[in-house]
Amino acid sequence: MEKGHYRKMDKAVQTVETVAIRFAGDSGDGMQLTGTQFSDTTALAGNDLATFPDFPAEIRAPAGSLAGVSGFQINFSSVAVHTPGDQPDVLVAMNPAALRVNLPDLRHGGILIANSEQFTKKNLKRAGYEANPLEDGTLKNYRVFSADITGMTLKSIEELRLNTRAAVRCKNFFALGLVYWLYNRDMAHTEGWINNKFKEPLLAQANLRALRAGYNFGETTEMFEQHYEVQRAQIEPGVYRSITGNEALGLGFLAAAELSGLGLFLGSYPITPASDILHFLARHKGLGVRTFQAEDEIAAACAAIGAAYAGGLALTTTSGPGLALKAEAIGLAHILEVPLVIVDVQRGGPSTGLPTKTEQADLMQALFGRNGEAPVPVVAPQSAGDCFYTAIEACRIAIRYMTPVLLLSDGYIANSSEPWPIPDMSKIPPIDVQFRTDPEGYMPYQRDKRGARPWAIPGVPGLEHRIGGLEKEDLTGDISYDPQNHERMVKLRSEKVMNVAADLPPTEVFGDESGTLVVGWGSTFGAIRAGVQQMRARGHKIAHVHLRHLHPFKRDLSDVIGRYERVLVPELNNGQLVKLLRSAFLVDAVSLPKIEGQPYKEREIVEALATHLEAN
Amino acid sequence: MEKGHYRKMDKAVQTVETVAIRFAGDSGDGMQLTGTQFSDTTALAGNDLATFPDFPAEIRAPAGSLAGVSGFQINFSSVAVHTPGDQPDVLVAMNPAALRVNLPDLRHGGILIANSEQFTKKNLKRAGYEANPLEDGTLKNYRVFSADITGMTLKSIEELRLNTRAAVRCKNFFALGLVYWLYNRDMAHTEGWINNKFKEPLLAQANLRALRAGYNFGETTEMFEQHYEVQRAQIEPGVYRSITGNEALGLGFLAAAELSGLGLFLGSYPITPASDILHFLARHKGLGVRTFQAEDEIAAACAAIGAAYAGGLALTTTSGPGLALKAEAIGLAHILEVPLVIVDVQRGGPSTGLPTKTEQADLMQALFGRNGEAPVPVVAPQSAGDCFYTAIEACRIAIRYMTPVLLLSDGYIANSSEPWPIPDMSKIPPIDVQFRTDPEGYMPYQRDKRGARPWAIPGVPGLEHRIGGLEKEDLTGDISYDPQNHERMVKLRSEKVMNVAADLPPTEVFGDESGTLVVGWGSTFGAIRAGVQQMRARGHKIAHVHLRHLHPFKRDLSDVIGRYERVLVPELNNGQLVKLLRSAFLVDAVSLPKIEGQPYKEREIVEALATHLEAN
Amino acid sequence: MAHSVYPAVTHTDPSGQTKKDFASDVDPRWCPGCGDYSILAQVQKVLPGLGIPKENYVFVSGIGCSSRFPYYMDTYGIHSIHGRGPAFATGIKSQRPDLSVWLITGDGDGLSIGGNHFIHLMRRNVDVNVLLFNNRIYGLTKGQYSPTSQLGTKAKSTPMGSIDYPLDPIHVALGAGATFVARTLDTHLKHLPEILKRGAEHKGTSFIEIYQNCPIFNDGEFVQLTDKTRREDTTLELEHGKPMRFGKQREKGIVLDGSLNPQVVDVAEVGEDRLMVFDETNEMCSLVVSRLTGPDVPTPIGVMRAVERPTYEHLLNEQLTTAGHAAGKGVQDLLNQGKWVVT
Amino acid sequence: MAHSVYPAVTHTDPSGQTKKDFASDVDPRWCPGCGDYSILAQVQKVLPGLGIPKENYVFVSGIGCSSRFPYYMDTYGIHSIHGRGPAFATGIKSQRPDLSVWLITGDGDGLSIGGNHFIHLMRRNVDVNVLLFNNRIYGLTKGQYSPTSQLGTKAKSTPMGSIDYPLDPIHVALGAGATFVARTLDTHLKHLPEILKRGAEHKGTSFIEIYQNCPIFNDGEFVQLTDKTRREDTTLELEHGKPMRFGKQREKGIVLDGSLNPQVVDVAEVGEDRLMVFDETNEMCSLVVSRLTGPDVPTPIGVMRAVERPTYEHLLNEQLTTAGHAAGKGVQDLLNQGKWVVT
Ligand SMILES: Cc1ncc(C[n+]2csc(CCOP(=O)(O)OP(=O)(O)O)c2C)c(N)n1
Ligand SMILES: Cc1ncc(C[n+]2csc(CCOP(=O)(O)OP(=O)(O)O)c2C)c(N)n1
Ligand code: SF4
Ligand code: SF4
Ligand SMILES: [Mg+2]
Ligand SMILES: [Mg+2]
Repeated sequence: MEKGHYRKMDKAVQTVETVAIRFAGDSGDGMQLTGTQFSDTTALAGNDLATFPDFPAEIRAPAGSLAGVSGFQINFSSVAVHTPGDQPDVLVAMNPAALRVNLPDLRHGGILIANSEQFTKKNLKRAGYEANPLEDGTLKNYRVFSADITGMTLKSIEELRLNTRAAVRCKNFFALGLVYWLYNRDMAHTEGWINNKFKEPLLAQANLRALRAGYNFGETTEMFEQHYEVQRAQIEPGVYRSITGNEALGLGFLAAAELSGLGLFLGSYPITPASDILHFLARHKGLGVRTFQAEDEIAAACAAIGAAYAGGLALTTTSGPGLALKAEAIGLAHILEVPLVIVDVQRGGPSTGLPTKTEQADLMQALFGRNGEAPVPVVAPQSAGDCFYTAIEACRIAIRYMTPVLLLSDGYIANSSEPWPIPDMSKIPPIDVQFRTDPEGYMPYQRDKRGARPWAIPGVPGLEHRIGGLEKEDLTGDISYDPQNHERMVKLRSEKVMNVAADLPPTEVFGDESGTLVVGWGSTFGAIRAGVQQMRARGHKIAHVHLRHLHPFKRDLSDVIGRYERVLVPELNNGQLVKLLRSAFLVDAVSLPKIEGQPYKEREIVEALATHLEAN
Repeated sequence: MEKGHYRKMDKAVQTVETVAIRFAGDSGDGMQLTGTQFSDTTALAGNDLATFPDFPAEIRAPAGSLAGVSGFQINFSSVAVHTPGDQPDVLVAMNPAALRVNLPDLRHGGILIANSEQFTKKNLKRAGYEANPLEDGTLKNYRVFSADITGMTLKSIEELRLNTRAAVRCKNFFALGLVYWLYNRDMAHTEGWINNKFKEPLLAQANLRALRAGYNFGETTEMFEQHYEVQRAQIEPGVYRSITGNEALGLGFLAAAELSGLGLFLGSYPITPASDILHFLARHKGLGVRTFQAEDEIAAACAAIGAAYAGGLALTTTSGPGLALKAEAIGLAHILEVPLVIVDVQRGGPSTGLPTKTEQADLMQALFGRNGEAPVPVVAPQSAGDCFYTAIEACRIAIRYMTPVLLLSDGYIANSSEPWPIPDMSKIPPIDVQFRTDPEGYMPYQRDKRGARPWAIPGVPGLEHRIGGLEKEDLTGDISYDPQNHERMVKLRSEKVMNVAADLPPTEVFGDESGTLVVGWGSTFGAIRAGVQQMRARGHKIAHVHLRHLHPFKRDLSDVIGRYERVLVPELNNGQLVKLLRSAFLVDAVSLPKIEGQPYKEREIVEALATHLEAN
Repeated sequence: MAHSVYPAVTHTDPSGQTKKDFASDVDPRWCPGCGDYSILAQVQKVLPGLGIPKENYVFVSGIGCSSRFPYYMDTYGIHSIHGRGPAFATGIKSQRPDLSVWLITGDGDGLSIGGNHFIHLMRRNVDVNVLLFNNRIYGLTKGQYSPTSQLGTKAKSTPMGSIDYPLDPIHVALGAGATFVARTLDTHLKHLPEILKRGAEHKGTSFIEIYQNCPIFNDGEFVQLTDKTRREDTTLELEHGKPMRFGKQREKGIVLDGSLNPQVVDVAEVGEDRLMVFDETNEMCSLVVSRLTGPDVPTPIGVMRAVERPTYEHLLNEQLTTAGHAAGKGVQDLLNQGKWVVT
Repeated sequence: MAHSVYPAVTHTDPSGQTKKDFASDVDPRWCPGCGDYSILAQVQKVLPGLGIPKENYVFVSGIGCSSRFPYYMDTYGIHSIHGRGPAFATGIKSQRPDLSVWLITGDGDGLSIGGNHFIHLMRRNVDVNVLLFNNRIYGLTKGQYSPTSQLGTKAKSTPMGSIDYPLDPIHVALGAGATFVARTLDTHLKHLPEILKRGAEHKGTSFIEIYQNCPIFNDGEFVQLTDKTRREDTTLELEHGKPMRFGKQREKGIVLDGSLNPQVVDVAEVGEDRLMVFDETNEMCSLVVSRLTGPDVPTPIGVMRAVERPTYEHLLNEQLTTAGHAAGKGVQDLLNQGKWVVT
């Protein structure tokens, strides 16, 4: 198919360092797709970048309503990028609702591209506008480019005689083409993608034409006097791909299966925003993956425990309410001492809460949400790409220590994407699995030096044994009600979990060696790191430690924290990690909570830090 | 029926202050019954007392096995009694297994009464004895009274011609009679009870005769040279009864229903040791109680929430694993803001753990075992009788603050009993309930000054409204995804729960105003109080604060704790309250854990305190 | 024990109620063309005529597209948690038998995570009206297969096709001993309200399965049954006490063969007398009809079973009354049991 | 993707296995006279003869008296959590189709808290042998009524009698689409092992309900069926392809009346030809027989339904194989998808 038929550029090109663009429209407008295409092209162009898709609630809202607005933000730069950007420089608003929801975030002086065709009386009313903001001066602080995107799209594909509904649907590609022009991008990637994606040649044609029409409109219209360019970033040479957190988790578990030689078993029950891990792994049965969509979260966890007992690499994935349901099963896995990885992709709570929004409010549940003394290791990835390594580490710990391990991701890293250096599987150390086969002297609860018991799976003659949820006699695993034995077993299990810290490298500290320490965990990494950098640039003595291990803490953490005068803890919850730090280290750590269902912005981190650092 | 036909006493009577007796035998031997009878009689005699039934595992163990041993301990005294006693002074061992399990606890020099008939080769072997301990000198440190209790029982009822099985079953009453004699007790209460209980006159006769035969045996046998007497205690005059924790909870909820004018609804699923609350309330439908045995714990909690929405005083009762299952429902109740009381009668964990044993290891689960930010008030009774008042208080808080409230009891107070001054219902302040009826300006999530929303129940015209687990808009309760609204709502709900502390009286401190502070919660009250008293007697500066409110803490607790140099926290877990205190008050509180499935003994508390106080 | 705190209310007069009274001011948020709209409209149409004051209705639901239903009804309602709706409904109705309780659930909500509560509701025969919107897919979570999805369904979690044999909600309900079981279609505007009415009038759990189209994730699943041009040939409208006939001219009928399997026959050929007569109170008849599935036989719609059995809340109330007569005066009496006096 | 870490084992020779090999060294802890003892003995007797090496057996259970069963078997086993046994069994069998998986459950474990997992196991047809010990009571928690307790049962939680209509496990299993459904009696030492064997041989979920006496909390519940002097008159032993006869002289038989209701007749009077012939593969037949209850009809025991349908783990394995052929070489290939190079 024809390629590259768009006009030669002759307008001025201005180079800028960092740009954030937000595409926003109705749920049906294809904004997620548009954003992803722009991201991929931008990655190929060699910028550093980060993205943030912000879905509306799970259920489809009425067309044109505020609740139905779907957004996708990308931040790209010629220097390193930590977050999807605070305030977009460019907002593409496909309808009045999208404008209303997103305008407050647009930087003053930023570019607004609006699809004027959608600014009808009816739509304005739905969005709660009394007058047309494109006309009433409301937008005087922005550079407004209002154009009939729908009309121009239809025009550009007129000759193809598509039905109107299908034709109108091409308008997101028009918008994409326009933005491509604005940032001087090559469209080859998207063109290839369109050709691949639309099996129906007519549809492929239509979308290609709309794309190019958008590009050409930028070049020809008098609205735009110039366009922009973001230079390649100084990116470490290597092989890259774009990845979201949920994909990275899926790939990480596949990698762990390969590295251990075990067959992967996933027991799961669909729930936003964790379902995509199930969808991803279900597509890879060819790698020996068994995915089981259970009747509920309890069955999902229990089936995984069964698979673990039977010798599988067992996994169960869910989000907050589902983790609550798995509590009893995790307690059983703890006392059975079988390897199991539980993934909680946290979302806004409590209860059903804000199912499509992000939050870090399941930390305490992960640590303590079970009856009796049932500690388990808890780890958290700090970015989309990091999910891959965290998944492998969780499996490694689970197998090495014969224990359930909880992995806390969240809705933000689950869906946001970043360019990611592709790991070389041959360089990742294998996961050592030793199944017990020798019946001689076999005792189900005899421990190795780490405190782990042997993994003896059904089918091996002479190792027949029964395990269960009642307290077990040390070594033999027989049921025991002996008081001293119970205390010993509770402590042995707890110590085993604490031993995980023995394998861990020292805490990495970014920044100064004294002054203020900012401690974070999970998905806030990028915002905190950027914020701390800014504060250092302002001359503050400040450092950042980001915890991947929430239980047990690394052994040197106490010393590290002890070096600082002040400890600040930004979290997307009402103050959870801060409680753990205060309790463990008796440090007067101060919570910087954000509970809005949204990730921390760099600016917010800076402001929060500044209140504490610049007030005194 | 004939009464009081037992021989006149003429042996010497020695007065003692405090005695602990343990009755131990096979599960089938009726030791719980024997113990209860002795307790009731002792209470009627005016002693202070405390009891501790120690059941074997839920399932019946083979006759004569160690696992099948059932014990009941009573501690009675002419002075105040705090616990069931550390080391029994008297052990009644109905078979070798009972001896083996319980002998280690018997005080040196204590009295052992053994049923020699059961010390057969077979039974000795089952209990793991190679030789007969009654004969091989093993027991030289005790005063052993070995007698053929079975034989003498059979003899005493020979003429009644019962079948042997039924006849043998009377032997516990023989043993009881003997102990009655030993402590110079009046048997009228037990005689009355037998006449009442056994509808079959022949059986009543048999048990009465066995009882008296035991008594007479004590009087006539040369084994015993004297018997003992424990004087009336200085007990506050008043009307008393004997009560267990589970009964007191049941009565407390009935009282709360009466005090509030609400209909009580209990949704529950059987689980040891909570089931008796369900059994108790199911017997009182005449007071308007609706008990619902649900298909599982989740349904039990959800049905209760439904009943609360409909205007009932809603309750759900369970133990640890069941609480884990209710987590999601409690999160919903939190965000709905409906009144609900959840009782967790804690047992040994993790997982199925030690189902008939006691533990305090669900504290963290109670506070944090839910997804998202979902705090609820948590209260814990400190004794069997205190369960009554705690139940009422939990209901009062639930209704006043429109919130779920968690009440943490445990297996020990659930089953142990104490003489209890019967409350006068007319002196307990009513629970004020205000159902909303006025449609004018009604908004489901408009709060009063405490932060509570109105309770508007179906059936009232004009108040129709929908509530659910999605985040709600402030005031209206409509679904809202607005970021700021979410943060506001999380904080409003959390603050409302913190407001509970506003109604609470100041912390009661027992003991010194500085020095060491011992902080406990729940069922360890008696042992800690006694231990602290002993340490004060030894000259230590020490005080005791016992927390009934685990969340929120009382507002003055910070100040109270601040007055002491050292804080020690004995708990029946691996250190949970201590974590909360460290985190909340940055105090280097030290944990004194006991994780044996058994209550703390006074001696153990003293020893644990001494290690800290006398080492430095 | 007078429970005196309950508000004494004057009920509104149900005779004046209209459809509009039952529409809340929240705009429904379903996708364009979703079958849920039609069901909502029919429910709002039927309710006013049932003679129950509006304030006495409670709509309970779990989680799912279908479970958003209560928000659109201007009645009392709880949008609860996934799968547990039956338990909430049981609590409400047990505590307040005076209310008219409706449960809205989906095939995932009701038969996946909620399957156990579902069967226990049926067996207890709590007087709740259950509407299960069966679209054979998970709508809200964007297109995974459900327990009612046909074998081989390619959905997000089953890219190679589902391998779990589906449950038939009607079979499950009959297996649980339900006293009222029916099936209807989202867009059958004559049938749906009739069945809703029958269900509402039944004392005890009324289970109504509604085949519902999800145009986004499972479009056309029931089109052969709902399409007006084919409907009369593909469905069999059950009528109590009548021979089982269907077809545009009601020319086809059902007979049982020697192996008790239902067969389609030409009525003219075999004569109406030989047709199976449908009896909604006969369990065997209900069972046989419930198994009518497959390409060669019509899909039965209508009331498949309706029998009387005392409801849970009725029996509970009876126990309270009986016990009430035997009981003492109040809690103080209970407290005093086993008392002794220390002077 | 060779999963090379799995131990390569030489299986023991099953032909030499004896009952003793299957008894663990733990003493059973049931009450004297409990029906569980008899079931345990029969299982230990049947297993050695099934031609499966001992190390390939896994016994899974939930919580309850019955659920202690695995401890007494010298095989692999999990005593899991209350009601979730079917899920553990599904995980084990899905991961390791080579194992022989047995699930032991009670009427509370299997049908109260575990009811949903129970029906989903059946519908998926995972090849697990399910033995449900139905004593119509909660034994382990000391005597509350269960979902199978008869209406009016006075138990600890129902001092005035239970008001929830019981579930019949067989009805539930049939409603869930189970492929093998049977009923037998704890102390019927001829029948029980036969049924166990049939169940073990069936590919797919084999559901066997065993009426079990709990002498402590529900003594004599099934005595009219188990008492040897009455057994032949009160039970009906189902035989595939045979007319349904029972009685000491097999003098009584079952016919279907016009309303499809089974009736007891005198065979001599009506003739054997008119008797209903039992066909375990015919769903209608299974349904009709499953509804035989009440004082006037015998209680059917034996295999009530047995049909073939691909098992869950078989279909899963097939998908793995099919996908395996299409898949790339390994994870590195997947990682590389969509890659670009920065130089
Ligand atoms: C405990 C829990 N698990 C999972 C989910 C996610 N979830 C919400 S609705 C749903 C299934 C919806 O399917 P169905 O009941 O068929 O309703 P529909 O959307 O098709 O109407 C799931 C899995 C949840 N909200 N809560
Ligand atoms: C989550 C949970 N809830 C409740 C219990 C308590 N419990 C143990 S067994 C049981 C019921 C046992 O009845 P059944 O399954 O019929 O077995 P049986 O003892 O009669 O053999 C209950 C309620 C538990 N162990 N775990
Ligand atoms: S996803 Fe399907 S069921 Fe849900 S609202 Fe849309 S069309 Fe209806
Ligand atoms: S309680 Fe009943 S079922 Fe349990 S072991 Fe005893 S007799 Fe058997
Ligand atoms: Mg659905
Ligand atoms: Mg049972």
